[in-house]
Amino acid sequence: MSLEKLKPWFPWLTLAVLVLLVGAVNPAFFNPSGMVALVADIVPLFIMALGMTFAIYIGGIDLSMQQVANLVTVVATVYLAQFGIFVAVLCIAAGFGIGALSGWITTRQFVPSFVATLAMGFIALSGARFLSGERALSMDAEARDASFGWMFGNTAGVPHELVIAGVLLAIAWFLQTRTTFGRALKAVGAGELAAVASGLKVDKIKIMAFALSGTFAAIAGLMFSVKLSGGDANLANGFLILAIVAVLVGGTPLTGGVGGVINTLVGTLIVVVIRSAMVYLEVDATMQQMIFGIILIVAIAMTIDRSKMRIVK
Amino acid sequence: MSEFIKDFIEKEKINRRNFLFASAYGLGGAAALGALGPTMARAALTDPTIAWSYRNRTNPYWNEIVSGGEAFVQSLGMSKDALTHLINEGSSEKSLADVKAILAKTGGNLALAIDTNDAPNARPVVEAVAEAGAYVSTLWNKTDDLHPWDFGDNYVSHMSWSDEGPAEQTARILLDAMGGKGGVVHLGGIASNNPAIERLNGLKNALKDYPDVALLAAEPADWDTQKANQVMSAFLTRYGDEITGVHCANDTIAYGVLEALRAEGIEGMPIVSYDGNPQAVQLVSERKILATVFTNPHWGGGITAALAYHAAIGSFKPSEEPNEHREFYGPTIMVQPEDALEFKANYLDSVPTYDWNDFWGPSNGPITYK
Amino acid sequence: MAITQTTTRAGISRDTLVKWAPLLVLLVLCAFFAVMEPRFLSTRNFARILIAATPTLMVAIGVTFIIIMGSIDLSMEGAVSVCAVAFAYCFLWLGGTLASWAWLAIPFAMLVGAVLGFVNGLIHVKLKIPSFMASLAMGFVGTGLAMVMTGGDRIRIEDELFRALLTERIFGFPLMVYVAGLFLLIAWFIQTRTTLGRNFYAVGGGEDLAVASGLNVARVRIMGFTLAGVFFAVGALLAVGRIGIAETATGNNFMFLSITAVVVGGTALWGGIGGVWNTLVGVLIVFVIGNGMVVIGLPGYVQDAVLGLLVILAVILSTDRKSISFVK
Amino acid sequence: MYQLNQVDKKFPGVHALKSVDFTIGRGEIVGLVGENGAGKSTLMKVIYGAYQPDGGTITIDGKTVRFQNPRQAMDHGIGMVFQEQSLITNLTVAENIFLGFEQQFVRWGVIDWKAMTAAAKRQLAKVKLAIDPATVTSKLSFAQRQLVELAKVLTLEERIDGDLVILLDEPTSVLAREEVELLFSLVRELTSRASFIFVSHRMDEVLELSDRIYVMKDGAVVDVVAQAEAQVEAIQHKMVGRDVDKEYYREQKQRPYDASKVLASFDNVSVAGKYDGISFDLHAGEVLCLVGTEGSGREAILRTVFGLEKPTSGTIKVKGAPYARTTAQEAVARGVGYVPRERKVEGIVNGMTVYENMTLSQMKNYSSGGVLRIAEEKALAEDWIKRLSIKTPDVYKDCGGLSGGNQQKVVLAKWRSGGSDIILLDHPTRGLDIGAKEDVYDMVREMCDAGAGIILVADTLEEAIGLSHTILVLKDGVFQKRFDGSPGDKPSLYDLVHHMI
Repeated sequence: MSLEKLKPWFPWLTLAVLVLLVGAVNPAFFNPSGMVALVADIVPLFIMALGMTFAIYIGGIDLSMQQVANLVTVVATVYLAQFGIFVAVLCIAAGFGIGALSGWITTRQFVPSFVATLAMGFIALSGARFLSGERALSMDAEARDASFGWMFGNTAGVPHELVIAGVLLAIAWFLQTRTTFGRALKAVGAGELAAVASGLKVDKIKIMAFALSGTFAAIAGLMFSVKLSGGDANLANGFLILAIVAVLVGGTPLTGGVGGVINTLVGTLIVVVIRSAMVYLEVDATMQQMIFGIILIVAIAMTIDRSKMRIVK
Repeated sequence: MSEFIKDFIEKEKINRRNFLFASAYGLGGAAALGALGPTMARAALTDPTIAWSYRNRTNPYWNEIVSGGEAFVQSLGMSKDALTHLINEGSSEKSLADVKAILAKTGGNLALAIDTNDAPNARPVVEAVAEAGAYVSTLWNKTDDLHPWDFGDNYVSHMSWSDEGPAEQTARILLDAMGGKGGVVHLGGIASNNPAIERLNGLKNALKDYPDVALLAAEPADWDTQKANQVMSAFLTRYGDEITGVHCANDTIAYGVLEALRAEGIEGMPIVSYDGNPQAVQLVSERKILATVFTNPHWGGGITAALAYHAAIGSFKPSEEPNEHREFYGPTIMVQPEDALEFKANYLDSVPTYDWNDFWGPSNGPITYK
Repeated sequence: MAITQTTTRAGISRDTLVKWAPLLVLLVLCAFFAVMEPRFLSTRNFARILIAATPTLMVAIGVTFIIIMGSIDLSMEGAVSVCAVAFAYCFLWLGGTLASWAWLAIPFAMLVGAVLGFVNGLIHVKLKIPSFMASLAMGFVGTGLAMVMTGGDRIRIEDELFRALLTERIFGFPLMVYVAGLFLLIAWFIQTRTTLGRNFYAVGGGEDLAVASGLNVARVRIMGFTLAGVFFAVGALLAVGRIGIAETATGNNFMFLSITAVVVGGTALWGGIGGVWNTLVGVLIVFVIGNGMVVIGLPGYVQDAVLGLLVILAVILSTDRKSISFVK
Repeated sequence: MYQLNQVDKKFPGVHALKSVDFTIGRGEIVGLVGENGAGKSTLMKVIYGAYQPDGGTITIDGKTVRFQNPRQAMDHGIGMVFQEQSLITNLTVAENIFLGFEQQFVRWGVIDWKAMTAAAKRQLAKVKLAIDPATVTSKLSFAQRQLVELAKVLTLEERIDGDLVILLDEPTSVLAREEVELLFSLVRELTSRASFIFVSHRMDEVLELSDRIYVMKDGAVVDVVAQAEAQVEAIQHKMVGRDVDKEYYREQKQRPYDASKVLASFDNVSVAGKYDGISFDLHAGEVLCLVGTEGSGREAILRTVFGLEKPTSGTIKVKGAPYARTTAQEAVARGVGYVPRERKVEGIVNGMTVYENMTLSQMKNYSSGGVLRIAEEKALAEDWIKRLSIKTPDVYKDCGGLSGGNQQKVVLAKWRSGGSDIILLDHPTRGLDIGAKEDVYDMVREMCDAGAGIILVADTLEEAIGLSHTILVLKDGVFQKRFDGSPGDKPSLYDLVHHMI
């Protein structure tokens, strides 16, 4: 019984154990400013994972997020001069649109989201390559600071990135737990047929979930673009798999209806701790990927709640 | 119809580019830099951690870079394990995160050599290093508006290679071998990479003097042997015997091209490549590749680390050096069949022992911006 | 009482149409590219397409079995790299030519693939980790292992006998195409004529029911992943045969390519439907698109989008929408 | 021959089997009855090896055995015909029959399909089913599948030399009466070779078929009666622990409906391939029952009313107007509520709490601007938990963890609390025990009294007759006959069956 109650806390426990382990070997890890910087740096990844949570929460997946972010870095860089801060609207609209289209293909055309979003990602990539003229573009520093400088300051020692992440997390959490939309997402994830038989607009809800994941991908891409002060069709590469891993390690299984955005917060932190542990523990460069994989298996084995899974596929 | 579509898209693309250039030019004038100066420059560090951050270990080029870094560390009397490796696996995000992590770990007591994977990533990396009071030297990727002298001492130097000239030279060798007529195809690197763009430009420059040679097609092969293999196969279908020469953006691409030709039983096709990897040099000596350009990654890898390290321990003060010592081109050596074996013996089979204090000796002049 | 057969046969039913849709898509694509560029339609070009496609075909066949079970295997990139590197080291160590004992490197590589697949299956089944996550993590381990083995070096296989896979041609097609054909037939044989093959369909059709029927599902799963590992190894061998280099990057790009091909061929991701012939058609569709786009001269930056659109289209056409209530 | 001695089974917090003794003789048919949760399914799982007992022994012919898994039980001649259809629909009939036992047809690693097909034909002959073994199972009717299941279990005959024990778990729940008769005659014939354990909620069938009947309550066997002495009321009394209301279907509470108020009407409605030219009116306070065999179009009509099927011709009016768009949302908005047969799949969302399930169809009533008023939701849930005496520790309980009856109550509460007054009941009592069934019947009457109209597809004909005001008999999607079902003037079973077949 007590084990049952502990289960939701397994991801937190895993995180705590990892942090303590790394800190025990190298106390420099506990340096507060280092830690804040560490966490502030993963904000784009976290936002991406947050969006991925919505897709996975309904039992799907969104493989287009990385390419959407790539496209957005280009859009933001190209149109910053023209639109100033309103380029954000353009970026978010692009993310929302691509996500919604993926959702429409998945729900109305019965193409599994794995393939639909992968293919939509290709289309976004083409767009990014075309728009960028296939080169790395950089933002005009002044225009960047004028429009988006607020993203990267510090207030009372708290990086603004963290504030943004916190606000987005709060919005996502509110959406998930307090709104009819969030409740409908859960119903679709846990029992789609029952949701249909209860008269929910299931198709619309699923399309919205993918649109949201696209939107978050766009926000992540925009932040990343501003942070790096430029854009190109490959800039956001490397985000996708990590975002998926972060969601899964956090305890939101691919079957849907379980977990949520708070889990994703933990999952992202676990991934980041593992990754920076490689640097702190001076793991040999050629060994890093292998060790990352092994720790991942251990972490997943520890965090997933098997009681909610009838069949493990 | 396909021609029409192609032309249309090509035009659109050119328009788009023109627009970009125009806007970049217009704004470039107004750009004011240096707002982010050094915040906590330390006079010097003692016994800093030396780190190299690069793309991956699966490419011989980066292995050469790393071997240089290790040779430098050994020259300081340390074991080569003392060099910390940060591998970004092609992810700018990881590249930056790793840098932040090691800055936090060392508390800024760091001499960093880095290729930031993508040009836009250079600015946040340099800013983070400067803020932590550590020292960084960059290689290859940075945006044109980012300069070491805007960061005091902490951004020590940037080394790059001007590939356009050497690529044009190899292209001339290729075009001459083709007898100044026929058709050439180009297999490029990752489309947005600077060297990929320059190497293609080199070919285009050379072609101006060879009106009878047509550039049949140029496709990115992402520095990847397998991708190059497939692209070359498709080229063979499309152009068949029209192809009388192949211009490759680097050696790994050339390997894929060679195998695609081999599968078809085609021998003696003139090919040129770039980078001067040992295998490619061997192939040059066998005349399977007509020329490659050796950029001496071993020296590049070593000297980039050396610059960061010596600036960090105060052996020299970067801000007192002229600009051409802070942004400079790396050396290039053309390798052709006649001298390939000799070159291989001198540079590859037994790696020369370099003087890691001779920072600018083999370099190739200051970086110029167009 | 009404216990009779309920199937109806009326002309070309929707069932039949859906079943043959992938092949139709393939033919239409070929026809389209042939019209745009007649040179597309030559033996030599088909040989080129097949040379490019065979390693992916092997990997895709391996993952087909897993997808039929309703699971997924994302470890192929790591597995292919490890098998390629293991093969290359073993081959060179044993003499470096097929004419010596070095031929043993081929079964050795397949054994390595089997072991990797077995471990993958073990982690998935015994630790009760969904295959998506288990195999994804195993993929990291595999790529990492290949990296540790090579230290980043590439190993060249120069043996003319081994490279005959690419250079020796019969009826215009190189040997590797025939080797792949042989393994395709073996896979078909496994799928239709062996207990294991049929049990994949049982697990995919209803795992809890299969358990209740006395099927040792855990064993079937682990065997499935092991078998997939063997096919990944064959894919690795052909990939090395094609370019003569074994390296950590040998496995790159196989993951999305092979899974896309499997789905485009009409094998459903939720399991129980499809098979190796579907996968063959799917792989051909993907590679015909790739080759055709270059052949007709589409600019590089449009190719991704066209591939994406065609993949979506192919899957839409080959999905029996009436038989499924929803898709995620 | 086969014996359980003092078998005990405990789960965390539950003592599921309390020293159960159970015997079955050669060629015997033993009935097993009990309410849901009485321990029947646990007992069956122990018998066929899915669970291992914590205490006591299992003996076959005096020898103690212990099964680690169903397979080992099969090797001792114990097979199971499952309640939920257990055939894998993408496999052929032959493959299903020999699933897990293909080895006998394997020569040098190759399956001999001819041999397997021939063997499958022999098995199908045993159950008198003339279908091609190469047919894909998804193309069979439910009744055919049930027989294939039996044929599958009967493969034990060939494999096992000793005696066979075959468990039949609710085998008749999806069968029409004639099909049930056929099954029973088959079972009786097969007693020459096997013993049967017959588990069913249909008391009359248990009495008809079984030689002896075990009655279970709260994890213990409370009575064993021989067929000759068995009486429905006495057994039900033992099962429930109290007298069962003689007025089982609450006929005394049936009031005439309000003929002036039409809630929904079908005018010559057809759905291609499902049913053809159906017309009826549903009035306030009426229970309208659709009767027919599986595939007669009953379910399709329900789904049409709920907007899940689009009519190919004809007019449906709900509350006086046709649907603008044929969707479930539209139906729900008009006050239609659907209680599906697949309760666990379509009725409740497994994984969501009781209160979340209750407001799922009416979230707009409990939200402002899309933000949920969760306190109100919980209050609603607590209210209905009390009104329907739903057994749940609290409103946070995962609905998937409730018993079938309580799940059904949650589904009904969902619709009633949302004010739905056209309720579609598809096998509402399927798989429920007597107590829960009675609760459902009470709720049907209460809904009618409140002015709701109900379209019912009943679990049994008796239930259909007992509950309805109006009965429409369908056959192959075509309307056959309308019966009036006023109390005292109800049609007989025979009347209905006559038109169904």
